[in-house]
Amino acid sequence: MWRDAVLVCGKDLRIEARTRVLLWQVVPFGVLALILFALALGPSEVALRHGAPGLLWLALLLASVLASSRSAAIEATEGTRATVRLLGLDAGGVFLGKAIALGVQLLVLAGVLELGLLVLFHVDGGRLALTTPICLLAVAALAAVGTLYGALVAGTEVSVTLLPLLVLPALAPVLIAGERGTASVLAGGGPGRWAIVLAVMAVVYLAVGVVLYGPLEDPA
Amino acid sequence: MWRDAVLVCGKDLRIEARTRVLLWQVVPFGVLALILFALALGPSEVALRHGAPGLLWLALLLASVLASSRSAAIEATEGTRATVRLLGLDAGGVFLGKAIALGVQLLVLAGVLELGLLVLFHVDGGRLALTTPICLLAVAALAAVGTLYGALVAGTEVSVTLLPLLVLPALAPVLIAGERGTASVLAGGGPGRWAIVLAVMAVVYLAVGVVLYGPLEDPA
Amino acid sequence: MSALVDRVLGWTALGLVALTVWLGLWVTPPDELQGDIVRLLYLHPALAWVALYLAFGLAALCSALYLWPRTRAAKWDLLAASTVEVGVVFLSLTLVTGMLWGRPAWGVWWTWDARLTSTALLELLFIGYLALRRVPADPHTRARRCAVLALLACLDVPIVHFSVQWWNGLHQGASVLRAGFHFTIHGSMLWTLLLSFVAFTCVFAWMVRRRYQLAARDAALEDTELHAALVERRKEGVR
Amino acid sequence: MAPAVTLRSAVALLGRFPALAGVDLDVEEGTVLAVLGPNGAGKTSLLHLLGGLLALRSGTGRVLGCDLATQRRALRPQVGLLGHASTLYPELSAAENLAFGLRAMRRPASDGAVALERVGLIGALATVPSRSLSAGQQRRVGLAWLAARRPALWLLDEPSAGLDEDGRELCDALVEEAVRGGATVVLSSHDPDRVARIADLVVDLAGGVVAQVRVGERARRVA
Amino acid sequence: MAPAVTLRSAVALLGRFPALAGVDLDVEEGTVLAVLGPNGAGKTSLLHLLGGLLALRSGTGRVLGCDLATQRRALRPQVGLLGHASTLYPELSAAENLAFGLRAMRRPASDGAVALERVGLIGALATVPSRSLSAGQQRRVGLAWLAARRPALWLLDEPSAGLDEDGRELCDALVEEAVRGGATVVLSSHDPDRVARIADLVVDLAGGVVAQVRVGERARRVA
Ligand code: HEM
Ligand SMILES: Nc1ncnc2c1ncn2[C@@H]1O[C@H](COP(=O)(O)OP(=O)(O)OP(=O)(O)O)[C@@H](O)[C@H]1O
Ligand SMILES: Nc1ncnc2c1ncn2[C@@H]1O[C@H](COP(=O)(O)OP(=O)(O)OP(=O)(O)O)[C@@H](O)[C@H]1O
Ligand SMILES: [Mg+2]
Ligand SMILES: [Mg+2]
Repeated sequence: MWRDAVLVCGKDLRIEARTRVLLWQVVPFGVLALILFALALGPSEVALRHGAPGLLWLALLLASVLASSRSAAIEATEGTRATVRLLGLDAGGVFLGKAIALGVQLLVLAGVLELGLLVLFHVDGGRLALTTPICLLAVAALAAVGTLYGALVAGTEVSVTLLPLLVLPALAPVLIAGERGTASVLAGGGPGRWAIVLAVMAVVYLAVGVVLYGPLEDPA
Repeated sequence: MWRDAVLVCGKDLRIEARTRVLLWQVVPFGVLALILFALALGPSEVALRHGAPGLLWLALLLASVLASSRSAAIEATEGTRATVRLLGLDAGGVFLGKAIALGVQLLVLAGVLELGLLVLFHVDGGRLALTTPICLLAVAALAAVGTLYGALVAGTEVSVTLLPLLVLPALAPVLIAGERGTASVLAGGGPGRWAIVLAVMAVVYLAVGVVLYGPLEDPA
Repeated sequence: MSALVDRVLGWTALGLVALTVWLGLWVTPPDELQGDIVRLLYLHPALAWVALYLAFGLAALCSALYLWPRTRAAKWDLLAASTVEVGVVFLSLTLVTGMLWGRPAWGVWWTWDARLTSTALLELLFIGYLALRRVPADPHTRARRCAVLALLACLDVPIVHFSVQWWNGLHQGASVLRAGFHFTIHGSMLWTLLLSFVAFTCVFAWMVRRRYQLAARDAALEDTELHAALVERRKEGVR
Repeated sequence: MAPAVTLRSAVALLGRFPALAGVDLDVEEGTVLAVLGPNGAGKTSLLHLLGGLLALRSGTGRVLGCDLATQRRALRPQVGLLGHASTLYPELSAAENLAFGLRAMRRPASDGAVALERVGLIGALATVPSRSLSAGQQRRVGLAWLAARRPALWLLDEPSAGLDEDGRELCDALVEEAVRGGATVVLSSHDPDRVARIADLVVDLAGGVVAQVRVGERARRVA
Repeated sequence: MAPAVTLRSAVALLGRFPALAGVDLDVEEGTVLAVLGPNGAGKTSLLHLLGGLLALRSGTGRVLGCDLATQRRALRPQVGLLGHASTLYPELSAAENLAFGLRAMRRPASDGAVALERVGLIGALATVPSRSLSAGQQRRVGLAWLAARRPALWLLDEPSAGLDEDGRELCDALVEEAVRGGATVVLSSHDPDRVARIADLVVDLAGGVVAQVRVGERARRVA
C-alpha cells in the first residue's frame, strides 16, 4: 500500500511540476478570493480584522476545491482510468498517494494565504504562526475529502460543477472548526477543542477514504 | 451574426437541458456558498444583515465562475473546437450566443439567490425586488466576461483552474458595483451611479467580447 | 398481499395523522408563552426525527449493505435512493415548519443557529446525493458512488443532533433545545407529541414503500425491456 | 484546371518542433491527393495546415485561392476535416450534431438525415448521444457530415482507420462523388495499395518533407 | 492446454444497450484469437469484458481462471489493453508513462527504455510530453507498454489502426513473441486477410453475438 502511495503521489506531483497549475492558478485564485472578500466586506477596519479568520478559511476552502478537481482531472480520461485500474494498484495506496500529493499542494496554498492575511487584514504575525497546527490538521482533512469526492465524480462530463457541490457541504465543519480555532488563537487563547474536532475529522476522512476508495474506483 | 448567435445559444441551452448541470449543481452551489459565507462571518445578526449584499454578489460571482467554466467545457475538446472553427460561424455571433445562453442560466441563478437572501438574511422583500435592474445589468456583464475568458482558456488542459483566476479580477468591479448598488437600494436609496457603472461594464465587456472573440478563437 | 399491506399501512398512517391533527388543534391547550403557534410542536419535531434518524439512518444502512460485498444487491441501492428522496421531503418540511415557528418564536424566519445551519447543510448534502444519482453512468458505478456519498453525508446527522450542545457556548440566539424545554409539557401535549412521532413514522414507511415499489418496478421493466433489446440487438447481425 | 493547393517550402511548427520542414505541393482542383508516410512524418500536420488550422511559419501557401498567411479565416468554411479525434459534441446525438453544423452553413437540416442514412446510421443510432457510439460509428458520422456539407476541400486523416470493409468502400465512393462534383480531396493513409487505386496523385511524406510523388491509377482512369 | 477464456451466453450492457447479447467463446491459453465484425458489432465491448473493465450482466465467464462476476479485481492486473483511446498521461513523456506503470507492477523501470527502443521511439520522442506525439506514435507507446509489461492476456483493439506498415509488422511480431511466451492474445480488426495469417482462431461478431468461428493459418502452421 505505502509503495503504491509513494508512486502515485510522485506521479501527481510530477504532473503538477509540469503543468504548474497550483503555482500559477490555484494560489493566485486563493489570494484573489481573499481580496474579493475584503472588497465585499467593505473598507471598515474592524469588520475586516473580525472577519479575517473566516475569510482565510473560506478562501482556502474554495481554492482547495479547485485543487481537488484538478487532482481528479488527472485521471479524468477514459484511457487513464483504465490504465490505473489495469495496474492493480492497491486502492488504499492510490487514495493515500493522491491525498498526500494534494495535501502538499494545499500546504503551500495555506502558507501563502496566511501571508496574505498578514498583509491584507493586518493580523498579528506571531499569533498567526501559532495557528500552524490547526492548518496542518485542516489541510489533512481537506486533502482527504477532496480526493475522496474527486473519485466520486471522476469521469463524469459534469465533474467540474458537481465536485464543488458535493465537497463544500462536507467541508463546512472544517470551515467552522478552522475559523473558530484560528479566531480564538488570534484572540490570544489556544485552539482548544477545535483542534481536536479537526484532528478527528482528518483521521475519520482518511480512514474512510482508505477503506472506501477501492469499491469506489473499481467494483468486484 | 444574430442567426449564428441564436444557433449557438440554442445548442448550448440544449446541452444544458441534457446534462442539467445548472439546475442540479450550479444553483445548489450558489445557495451553499451563501450559507458558507454566513458561517464564515459568524452568527452576529448585524454583521450578517450588513454583509448580506456583499455575500449575495460573492455567491453569484463564484457560481457564475462555475457556470462559465462549464460553458467553456462544451467546446473543450480539440475536435469540437476544430468543428466550430471550420463552420466559419461569425465569431461575434458565437460569442453572443454563448454569452446569452450563459446569461439565461445566470438569471435563474440570481433569482434563486435573491430568494435565499430573502429567507436566510431576512432582508426586506419589496426593496429586494427593486434590485432587479441591477441584477440584469450585472448578469449581462458576468455572462460576457465568463464567455470571453472561457474562450481564452478553452482547450488548455488546465482550464478548470485557469478560468477562475482569469475571470475573477475582471469581475471584481462587478462585485463592488453590484454590492454597493444593492446595499444602497436595500438601505432605501436608489442604485444611483452604481447602476450606470454596471451598465457601462456590461456594454463594454459585451462589445469587447464581440470584437475580441474572433482573434481569440481563430487567429488570422 | 403487498397491495393489502399498502392499503392497511396507508390508511393507518392517514388515520393517525388525522388523530394527531385533531388532538393537536382542538384537545391540547395553547401555550401561555407562545399561544397557538406552539401546536407546531406536534409537527416539527416528528418530521425532523423521521427525516434525520429513520430516513437517513436507513439510507446509511442500505448503502453500507450495498457496499459490503457479501450483501451487495441492487435492491439496497434502490431502497437507499427511495429513503433519501422521502427523507429530503421530510427534512424540507422540517425546515419549513421550523421557519414558520421561528418567525413568532424568535422574530425571524432564519437565524444562524448551529442546528439550523447544520440542518440546512444536511439538506444540501442529500440534494447533492440526488444530483449525483442523476448523472448518467453505468448503474453499478452509480450505485457504488451514491452508496459512498450517502455514508459520508450521514456523518452530518450526529452533528445536527449535538450541534445544540457543542455550539451553544458560541451561538447566540435561541437554540432549539432550550426553546423545547420552555414548554410546560402538559399530559395531553406529551401524548400528542408521542402520537405524532408514530403517525409520521407510518407516513414515512408508506411513502418509502411506494417509492421503492416504483423503483423496483422500473428495474423489473428494465429486465423485460432488456429481453426485447437483446432480440433487437441479435437481429442486427442477420442482414 | 485551377490549382486548389500550392505550397512552396512550407514550414509549420508544433510547439517548437517543425512538423513540416519545407513542403512543396501542387494539387489540381477536382483531384484526389493521397499522402503516405511513416508515423510522425507530418501527414496530420499537413492536413491541418491545408485546413487553416495550423499556422504557416515560413514559405508560402495558397489553398482554394486563399493565402495561408493572411486569409485562413476565409478558407476554413470551405474545408471539411475528418481527423483522428472525433469532432462531435458528445452530449448531442449524431442527428443533432449534423443539424447544428448544417444550420450554421445555412443549409436545410434535412440533408443530415439523408447523409446519416447513407452511412448506415439509422433508427436509434442517429438519436443516442454520439458519445455512446462505437469508434467506427463516430467516424461514420464524420463522413456523413462531410457528405451532407459538401465542402470544396475534403481533408481525410486516415479515413479508413476504424471503419469496417464496407465503411471503406463507402468512403471511397463518397470521395469519388465529391471529386466528380468538382471538390478536391486530400487524404492521408497507411494503405498504399488502396489509395493508389483511388488517388490521382500519391505523395510520400517523410521527416516533414515530400520524399516522392507518384501518379495514382485514378489519373489514368480519368484521362 | 488450459482454457484462458470461457464465455457462456455472456451479456454486457452499455447504458441500457446490450452491446454483447449472449456471447459463447472459448480461447486456449497461448493462442491468438482475432475478432472481426462490422462497426458496432461489439468488439470493443467484448475486449473490455475480457479485461474486467465492463460488468457481466448475465451469463457466465472465466478469464485466466478468474470469475468475471466476482474476481474482476484479481483479473485486471494480468491484462494489458491497447484500446481506441490513448491510455497515457498526456503531460508525462512516453518514458515516464512506462516507468510509472512498471514500478506499479514492481518491475525494473529499465525495461521501459528497451521496449521504447523496440518500437522506434528514441531520443526526443521518448521524452516529449506524450500529448505531442502523433497518433501512430502514441499507439506505438501503447505497444511498448504491453511489450515491457508482458501481461498474461493481451487485448488489442484494432492495433493496426494508425500504425504504418512496419508498425504493423512490429505489432504482429510482438504478438507472435508473446504467444510463444505462453501469453494469450485477443485482437479485434477490420482486416480479415492480415488477421487470418497471425491468428489461431478467427471469430466473426455481429449484433453482439458470435456469428461464425474459423480456424486461422497460425493454428495450421503451429500444428
Ligand atoms: C428553520 C428552523 C428550524 C430548523 C431547521 C429546525 C430543525 C430541527 C431539527 C433537525 C430537529 C431534530 C433534532 C434532533 O432530533 O436531534 C429539531 C427538533 C426540535 N425543534 Fe427545531 N428547528 C427549527 C426551528 C425550531 C423552532 C423555531 C422551534 C421552537 C421555538 C423548534 C423546536 C424544536 C423542538 C422542541 C424540537 C424537539 C426537541 C429536540 O430534539 O431538540 N425548532 N428541530
Ligand atoms: N512539442 C513537440 N516536440 C517534439 N516533437 C513534436 C512536438 N509536437 C509534435 N511533434 C512531432 O511532430 C510530429 C507530428 O506529426 P504528425 O502528427 O503530422 O504525424 P503523422 O504523419 O500524422 O503521424 P501518424 O501517421 O502517426 O498520424 C510527430 O513526429 C511528433 O513527434
Ligand atoms: N447508450 C447506448 N444506447 C444505444 N446504443 C449504444 C449505447 N452505448 C453503446 N451503444 C451501441 O453499442 C455498440 C458498441 O459496440 P462496440 O463499441 O463494442 O463496437 P465495435 O465492434 O467496437 O465497433 P467499432 O468497430 O466501430 O469499434 C455500438 O453499436 C453502439 O451504438
Ligand atoms: Mg496523423
Ligand atoms: Mg471498437
